[in-house]
Amino acid sequence: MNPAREENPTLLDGFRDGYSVHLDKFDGPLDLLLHLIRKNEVDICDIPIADITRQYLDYIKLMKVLNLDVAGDFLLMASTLLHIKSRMLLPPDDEEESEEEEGDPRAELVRRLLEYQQYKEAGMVIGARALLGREVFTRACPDPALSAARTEEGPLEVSLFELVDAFRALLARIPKESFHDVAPGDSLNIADCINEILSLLQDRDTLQFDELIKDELTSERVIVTFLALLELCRLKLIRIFQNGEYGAIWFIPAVAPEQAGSAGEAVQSPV
Amino acid sequence: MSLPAIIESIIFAADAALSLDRLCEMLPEYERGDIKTALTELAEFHEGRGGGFGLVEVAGGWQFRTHPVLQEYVVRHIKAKTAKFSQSALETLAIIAYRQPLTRAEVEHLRGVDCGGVLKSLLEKKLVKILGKKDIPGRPLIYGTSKEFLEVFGLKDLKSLPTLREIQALDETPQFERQEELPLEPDQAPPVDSSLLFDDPE
Amino acid sequence: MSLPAIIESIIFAADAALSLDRLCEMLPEYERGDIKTALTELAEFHEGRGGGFGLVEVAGGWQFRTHPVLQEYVVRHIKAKTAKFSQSALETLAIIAYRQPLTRAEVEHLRGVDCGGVLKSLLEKKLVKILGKKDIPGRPLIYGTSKEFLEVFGLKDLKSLPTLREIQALDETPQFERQEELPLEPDQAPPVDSSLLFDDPE
Repeated sequence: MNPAREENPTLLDGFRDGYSVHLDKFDGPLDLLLHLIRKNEVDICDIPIADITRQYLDYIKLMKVLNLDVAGDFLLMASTLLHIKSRMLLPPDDEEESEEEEGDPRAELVRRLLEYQQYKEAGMVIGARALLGREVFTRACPDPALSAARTEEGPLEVSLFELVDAFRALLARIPKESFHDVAPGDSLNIADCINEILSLLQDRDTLQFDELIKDELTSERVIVTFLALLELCRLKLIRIFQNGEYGAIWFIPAVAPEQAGSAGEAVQSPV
Repeated sequence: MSLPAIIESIIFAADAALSLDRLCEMLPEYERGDIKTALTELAEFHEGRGGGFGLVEVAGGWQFRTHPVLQEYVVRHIKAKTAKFSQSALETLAIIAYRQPLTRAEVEHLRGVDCGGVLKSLLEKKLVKILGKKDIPGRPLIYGTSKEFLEVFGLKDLKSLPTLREIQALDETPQFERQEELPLEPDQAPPVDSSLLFDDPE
Repeated sequence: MSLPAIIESIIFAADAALSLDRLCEMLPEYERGDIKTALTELAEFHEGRGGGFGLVEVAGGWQFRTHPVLQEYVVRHIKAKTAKFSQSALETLAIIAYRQPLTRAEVEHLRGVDCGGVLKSLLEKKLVKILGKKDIPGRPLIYGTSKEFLEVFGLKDLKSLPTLREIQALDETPQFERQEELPLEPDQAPPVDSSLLFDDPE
C-alpha cells in the first residue's frame, strides 16, 4: 500500500468512514473531478493537481477492482491530468514559454470544468421544474363534443427521427439481399447524389454539371455525380445537353413537375 | 390547499367521470359530507361565473364539460388536430425518401405488402410526387419526395436527410480500449469491501 | 356568449395547447387584440380564484393544467409518469437547450463523455430533434430541443429558461449548499419549491 495515502485523506478513506457514493453515478470524468474538488473543498480555479490526480486515479482503480467498466472517457481524462501534473512539475522552460505560454497548464481544464458545472446545474434546475405528467397534468377526458365529429386532418406532425427510425426498423426486418445498396460507403454515394440533384431540380429548370461539383472538386465527387447523372438519364428523369465541344454540360428535368397527371389515377395504374 | 381545489384538480385530470364514492375513497382524510358540499358548491360556482365549461353530474359521476351552447366553437378546433402518421405511411415515406427514385413495385418489394393505398394518401398529402415513368415494360411510374416533404421535416434539401449510419452511430460507444493500460500506477488499489461502497444512504 | 367564455371552451376542449394564431384563425369574427386580452384576463382569473387548475402558456400555446402543488392528490386517481430523468439526460438536455443548434461531438466535448445513448433516448422521447446537418466536413447532424420539451418542462418558449447566470446566482445562495451532503443522484435532490419554478401565466 502506498504510505502517502496515510497522510492524505483520499476517496477511499472516505469509504471507510462510511461515506458512501454511488460509484456508477458519476456522469463522466468532469463530473468525477467536480466531485473531488468539492469534497476536498478546494478552489476550482486553483486545483491542487497532484492531489486531485491521485484521487482520480484511485477512483479509476477502484472501478477496476469492482470490475466496473472504465469508460474510455475516464482514461482520457486520467492522461490529461497526468500531463498537466508533469507540466507543472517541470521548471518553467524559457523557450516553451515564449511559444505557448498562456500561463497555467490547468487553465483549459478549469475552463471546461466551469463550463460543465454550469450545465450540470442547469440540468438540475430544469429537472426540478414542475413537469408535465409528473407534477402537472392536463385534461385526460375527451370532451364529448369533440368525440362527436372527427373529420378533417390538420397539419402533419412527425419528426425526422421517426422517419429514419422507421426506415431502420424496416431494414432490420427484411433480408439483406433485397437491397442493392444497403450500406452506403462513406459520405458519398450515388443515392445521396441523386437526391441532391432531384432537390435542386425542384426549384429550377436547368442545372450545370459544374455547379454540382463546385463545392467539392474531388475525383470521387466527380465520379459519383457523373454516375448519378447517368442513372437519372437512364430513368429518363433528366436530359443532358452540351453547348458544343468542351462546352458546359447542362441538364434539365425530363418531366415537367405538373405533367405527372392525377395522383389517384396514377397509383391505380398497373405496375 | 382547499378541498374544492383538490377535488377540482382530481376531476380535471381524471380520464372519466368520478363518482362521489370514488372521490371519498381517494380522500379518506375528508368527510363525505364535506366532499359532497364542495362538489355542489363547485358546480354552482362554475355555473354562476358564466365561463366556457362547467362541472356537471353525468351517469353517476362528476365531470367538467364545455357548455353545449359553445359546441359550435369547440368543434371548430377539431380540424386543427394534427394528423399522426401511421407506421405504414411512415415506412413507405422513409423508403421513398431514402431510395428515390423508385417504382411502386420496388416499394412493395421492400415492404412486402401492397402499398397502393398508402402511396395514394402520401400523394394526396403531397409528400410524395411522381417524377416520371421508368423505361421498362409497363412503363411504371417513378416516385420521389416533394418540396412539401422537405417543409414538413424542416429540411433544407434532400442531402440533409440524416443517414442510417448516423442514427446507428448513436448506439455505438467510441472505443478507447488501447488506453486501458495507460496511466495507472503499478501499485495495487487497496482491497475494499465492495458491499460497503454501494450502501445507499437513502 | 362572451368572448372569454368562447375561448375558454375551445381551449378546455382541445387536446393540445392552442396558440394565439390558431385561436385567431378559429375565431375570425373577433379581433386579435381582443382575443389576446381575453387570454390574459382568463389566466389571471383562474390564478386568482385558487382552483385546481389554471390557464398557462406553454410551448407557444395556451392550455389548462393542474397546479403542481396538487400533484399529491391528482396522482391518487391517475398514474404519474414514472419516467425519471437521469442526471445525464438532464445535463444533455440543458446543454442542447442552451447551446442549440449543436452536434453530438459538441455535446460530448462539453460533458466529457460519450452521449450517443442519452441522445438517442431523448430523440425517442421527442424532447430533442434533429434540425439538419452542419455545413462542415462530415456534415454531422445538428440537434435542438423540440416543442415537446417546452410542453413537458412547462416553458412558454426557450427564452423563458432561466439564464445560466441566474442559475449560477442560485448556486451562491446557501439554499443550494445543502446538496453537497446529498447522494449524487439528482433524483434525490431536495424538492425545490416548485411554485417558484412554475411559469406564471403571463
